[in-house]
Amino acid sequence: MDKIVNLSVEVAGVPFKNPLIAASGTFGFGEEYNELYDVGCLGGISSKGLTLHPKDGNDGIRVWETASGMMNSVGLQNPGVEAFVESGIAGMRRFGNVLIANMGGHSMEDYTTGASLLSDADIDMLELNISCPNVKSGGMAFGIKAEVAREVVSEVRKVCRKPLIVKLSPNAENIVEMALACEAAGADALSLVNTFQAMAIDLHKRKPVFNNVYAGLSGAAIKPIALRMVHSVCKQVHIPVIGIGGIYTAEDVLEFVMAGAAAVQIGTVNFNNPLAGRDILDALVELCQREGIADINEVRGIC
Amino acid sequence: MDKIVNLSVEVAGVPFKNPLIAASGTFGFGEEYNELYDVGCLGGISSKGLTLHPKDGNDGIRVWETASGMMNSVGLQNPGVEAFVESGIAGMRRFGNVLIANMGGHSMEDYTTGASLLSDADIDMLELNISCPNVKSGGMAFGIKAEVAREVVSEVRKVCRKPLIVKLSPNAENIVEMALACEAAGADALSLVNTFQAMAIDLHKRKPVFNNVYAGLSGAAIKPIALRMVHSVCKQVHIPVIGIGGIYTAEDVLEFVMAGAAAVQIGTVNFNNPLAGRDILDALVELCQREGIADINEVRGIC
Amino acid sequence: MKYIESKILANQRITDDIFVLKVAYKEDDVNAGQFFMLKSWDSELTLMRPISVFKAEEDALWFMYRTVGQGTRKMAELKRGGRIRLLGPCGNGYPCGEIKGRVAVVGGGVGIPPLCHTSKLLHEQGTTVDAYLGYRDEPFALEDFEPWCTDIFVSTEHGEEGYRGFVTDLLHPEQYDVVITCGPEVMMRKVAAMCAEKDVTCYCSLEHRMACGIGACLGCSIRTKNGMKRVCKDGPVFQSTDLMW
Amino acid sequence: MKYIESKILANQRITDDIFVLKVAYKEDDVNAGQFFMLKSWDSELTLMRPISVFKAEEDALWFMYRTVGQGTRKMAELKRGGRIRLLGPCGNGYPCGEIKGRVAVVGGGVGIPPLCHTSKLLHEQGTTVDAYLGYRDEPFALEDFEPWCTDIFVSTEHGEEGYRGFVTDLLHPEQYDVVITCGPEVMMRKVAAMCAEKDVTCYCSLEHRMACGIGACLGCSIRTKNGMKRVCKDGPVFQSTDLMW
Ligand SMILES: Cc1cc2nc3c(=O)[nH]c(=O)nc-3n(C[C@H](O)[C@H](O)[C@H](O)COP(=O)(O)OP(=O)(O)OC[C@H]3O[C@@H](n4cnc5c(N)ncnc54)[C@H](O)[C@@H]3O)c2cc1C
Ligand SMILES: Cc1cc2nc3c(=O)[nH]c(=O)nc-3n(C[C@H](O)[C@H](O)[C@H](O)COP(=O)(O)OP(=O)(O)OC[C@H]3O[C@@H](n4cnc5c(N)ncnc54)[C@H](O)[C@@H]3O)c2cc1C
Ligand SMILES: Cc1cc2nc3c(=O)[nH]c(=O)nc-3n(C[C@H](O)[C@H](O)[C@H](O)COP(=O)(O)O)c2cc1C
Ligand SMILES: Cc1cc2nc3c(=O)[nH]c(=O)nc-3n(C[C@H](O)[C@H](O)[C@H](O)COP(=O)(O)O)c2cc1C
Ligand code: FES
Ligand code: FES
Repeated sequence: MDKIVNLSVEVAGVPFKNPLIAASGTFGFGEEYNELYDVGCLGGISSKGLTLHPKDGNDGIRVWETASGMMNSVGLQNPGVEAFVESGIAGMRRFGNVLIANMGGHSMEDYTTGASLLSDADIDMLELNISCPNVKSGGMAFGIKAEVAREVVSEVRKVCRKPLIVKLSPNAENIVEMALACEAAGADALSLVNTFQAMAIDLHKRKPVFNNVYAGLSGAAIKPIALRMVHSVCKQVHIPVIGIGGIYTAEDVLEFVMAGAAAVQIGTVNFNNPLAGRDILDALVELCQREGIADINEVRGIC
Repeated sequence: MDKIVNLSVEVAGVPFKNPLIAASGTFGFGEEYNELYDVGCLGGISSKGLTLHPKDGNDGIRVWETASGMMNSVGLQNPGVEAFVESGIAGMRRFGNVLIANMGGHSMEDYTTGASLLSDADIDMLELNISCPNVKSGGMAFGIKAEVAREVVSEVRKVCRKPLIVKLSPNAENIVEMALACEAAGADALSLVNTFQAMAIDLHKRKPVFNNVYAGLSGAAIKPIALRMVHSVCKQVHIPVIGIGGIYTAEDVLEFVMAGAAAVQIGTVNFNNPLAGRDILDALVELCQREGIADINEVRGIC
Repeated sequence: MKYIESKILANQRITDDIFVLKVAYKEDDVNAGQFFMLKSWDSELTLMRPISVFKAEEDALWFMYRTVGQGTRKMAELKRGGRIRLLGPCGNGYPCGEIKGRVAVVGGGVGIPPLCHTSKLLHEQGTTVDAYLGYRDEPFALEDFEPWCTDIFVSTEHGEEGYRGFVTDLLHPEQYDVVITCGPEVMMRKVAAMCAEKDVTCYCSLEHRMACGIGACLGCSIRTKNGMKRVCKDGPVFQSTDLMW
Repeated sequence: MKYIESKILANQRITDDIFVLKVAYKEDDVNAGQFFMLKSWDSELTLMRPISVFKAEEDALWFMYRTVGQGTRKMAELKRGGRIRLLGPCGNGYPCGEIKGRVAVVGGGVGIPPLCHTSKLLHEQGTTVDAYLGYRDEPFALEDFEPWCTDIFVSTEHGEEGYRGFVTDLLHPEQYDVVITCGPEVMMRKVAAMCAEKDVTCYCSLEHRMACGIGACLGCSIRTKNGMKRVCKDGPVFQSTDLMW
């Protein structure tokens, strides 16, 4: 008989039935993938990145395939916090798993107003994206220098009445300093990494592929760097860390957990395999059985 | 009739018959690959990374495959500057292309003594590696903070009587500031990027693959990030930049040139295709013909 | 919409760079203009590739594709008996049910294949369809249109077959109640402009790079007169008057 | 040493996870214990894979490999008539010419195949060879050793065939002038220790992860009593007394 494996984890006091979370921006509000499988089987879903006001996002090409990865320049297209609260949350709620609202911003006011509105809403956690590299002004800046991040996290902390995850950019000057600054500023958890600032050129047109010139790289290509960043952050902070970056398989999940992650998010892999969430979850149970892991929490941080 | 394409370029006053340079550490001193094809067809060769004193390098696993890339933790195994001067240079000279001595170091003295010795030797250029992430102490530190790099480059500049290329690490806190600091300190050219600090875990052994825990990521996976870094550095400095990072094809070469690179280095691709140098060169001529580029210098920096 | 693995019944080259792929498929109906996300690899390539339905039979689906890059070249290597993964049917498709009267389908290049399935569905509901098919050089799929179309007009760029020049030169929108077009953007713009001039309803099927193909990632969003729309979910078919070309 | 593309003459599964690959090869001689870097992909995988020569004929080379990961699984998909790229012959190999008298070859798992080619070359130069072959469960390649070996001793872990236990239990190094071993490190260490005790010359063929395979990258360096050595170029064969296990 197959041994029972405990996959349930806790992040900042919030219980997850398993450590798999759909990554922001790759899963919409869950609705589309729910047509393919019951997305309620996931530990949680992080919503498409919200901003205080609705945004149209970027013009031109928005996605581009690269070696074992992809670049995107969606530019935070979203209906705005208010519309999300009014009509988005209800849909996500019905999946029965942890509901994380991911929010980006262009100014301190956007961040605090948005966080305050979301704190009154029926969400389980707020994930503060201080890292989206796609918006020309703002966005990026918050996630590069630790002092700047500390400020925005402190301000958001004051108004935020939900467990607060801060999502870090791998473009940060020093990821460990950044993590420590966010922890000191009151983050309940960290998630990392967001996409790497990267570039693609269309040889024939002799110009950059993206209107914004640079765009964010994600997918398997970045996994080794993401794993290193998660590992080095986990060694230094005392709050839970959600590992993100090129997680495609159950093996990847376990590696991130061994590096110290409390949970993980899966993004790009959803495009490669629209059933990835369910498939990785099934594979994770089998993998733990094969590796003699009765409780995934046993192996956290052993590397 | 096929149109003639000019591929010759100049870097810091040194003429290269074409922009393809074998990257340090992936090509030894040229000898082994020369058994497979005439490596003299390349624009130049950057030697295995030298240190003042001989080094055994790291124990344990040294190379590991990742999605569209690989990690290495060779740890600068090399015969030392003196042995290179005495018995390495002659072999490289016979190829008839640009001879670049790549040198790393653990302390300011190592760097300056090494640079001074190499300045008396029959090399064409010195490539200062301030970025190797594999050596536990030193090495890394020089390439992270711009102020530290400025210091070491200034000191080396004083004793270096060869054109000086400074090789930058993508792990630098701010690649553009780093580039500007090195330029200000007297670098004649820059080369970027070295490998990205990354991590691999052996799931079954439940421990890191590499004895040093972290190791350097290279290959196609990193190309989009490397291209972005080269582009952003080229926009700011006034010295030539040699583009490196996941260059596998003639298309990649041209993209880096369009991003502003004066020349490029090919590393990991040599392992994927041991004739890569020759094959990419042949393909580059054809590609330029197809794209109507009579002189590769025409398209430099047009993106 | 489903994500399934399916058996390859045939995969044949029909011109220099055009292939026809036939796969086993026993699912629900496929609307005119819908497409599937295909992949015949694991994670060597990150994204699936959108390909329109060329023909739909009771037990099989047909796709027709041009090899242009890595993904389509990998697809070209597939052999009968092999397997491929399909996500779909995706997108809204043409509102055939609402279309009355005479219809012209105007296609260019690999915009032609989806018009075949569309012509069939229109024909089956009793609509009269004429096809205007523009090729670079060698025509393909002509015989597949024949059963469903009253007239077929062909053009090639250098006059290898049919009219020499652009297929839009042959079109007189005023002869139709609805014009449906799929192909290169320049062609569709021209068709749309011609239709606008004569006040004829025109539907365009857009192409855009896609990641998810199902509306979740906003990687394929375009600006329309009704706000941002996802080509994969709200499209790929749009009424030309909604577009902001 | 050359880098060539070659035709696949056969690729067959012989046990659950062991395959034999035969490729056309008309180049120079291959020494005992040499290997090739193989690849049957473009850049989907970054590195080529080192595989030893199992048998060398006038017009063909044979490899025998176990599917353990991505690369070997891709190789397992190869079909007769397909193509594969080979870099080699790589490494130093066993110094057969210097070997006199009675020889034991001691192999375990996929360390066994290279000993077949070695046995043949030794046999051809008039050396008497006994083979000690240790398998996990199902033996393979036994019939390939028969022509070249006087005695063949077989072990399996659970006694499916031959002796139940480790093949080293069967070996008496003092009966030989030279012992040659290839297989899991624990086995080779044991063999080396047994030989050291009886003062018998022992050669070991090491495995190490490789990138270039030709001595350029120092990715496969190991510490020996004579300094750092590249397994791919200075090895893979080392005299056991040089090793620092
Ligand atoms: C709704 C829709 C229906 C389509 N139907 C067909 C069809 O029936 N037959 C056919 O031959 N082609 C069709 N295409 C175009 C087809 O999707 C591309 O030619 C194909 O994705 C190219 O992939 P590649 O890997 O060969 O090329 P690459 O250039 O290597 O592709 C790299 C990336 O670009 C994307 N891409 C490249 N070209 C296009 C393009 N023109 N449109 C969208 N994405 C692109 C790919 O999906 C991939 O993500 C359709 C496109 C869309 C959006
Ligand atoms: C000199 C030499 C000769 C060999 N001869 C044979 C042989 O005749 N038959 C055979 O079945 N195997 C042989 N091996 C082992 C074989 O190279 C590995 O099993 C194979 O590379 C695994 O590749 P993979 O992609 O299937 O596995 P993966 O685990 O996916 O490989 C990932 C990476 O690890 C490397 N790797 C994995 N395992 C090993 C290993 N044990 N040794 C070295 N590198 C490894 C691969 O080259 C690749 O870079 C030999 C190894 C060496 C060094
Ligand atoms: C198309 C796309 C859109 C994304 N949008 C957002 C977003 O709105 N907010 C955010 O925090 N991260 C966003 N991300 C980043 C992902 O959530 C994730 O951090 C990143 O893709 C790395 O994980 P992966 O390699 O598994 O994709 C987006 C990623 C992609 C590919
Ligand atoms: C095995 C290996 C060894 C390397 N050794 C050195 C070195 O000694 N000195 C150095 O400056 N860079 C070294 N590098 C970095 C490469 O020169 C190059 O900067 C990097 O690999 C990125 O290019 P690529 O993606 O084309 O490989 C090494 C890279 C590899 C893969
Ligand atoms: S491709 Fe993802 S929304 Fe259209
Ligand atoms: S694998 Fe490169 S030196 Fe041995």
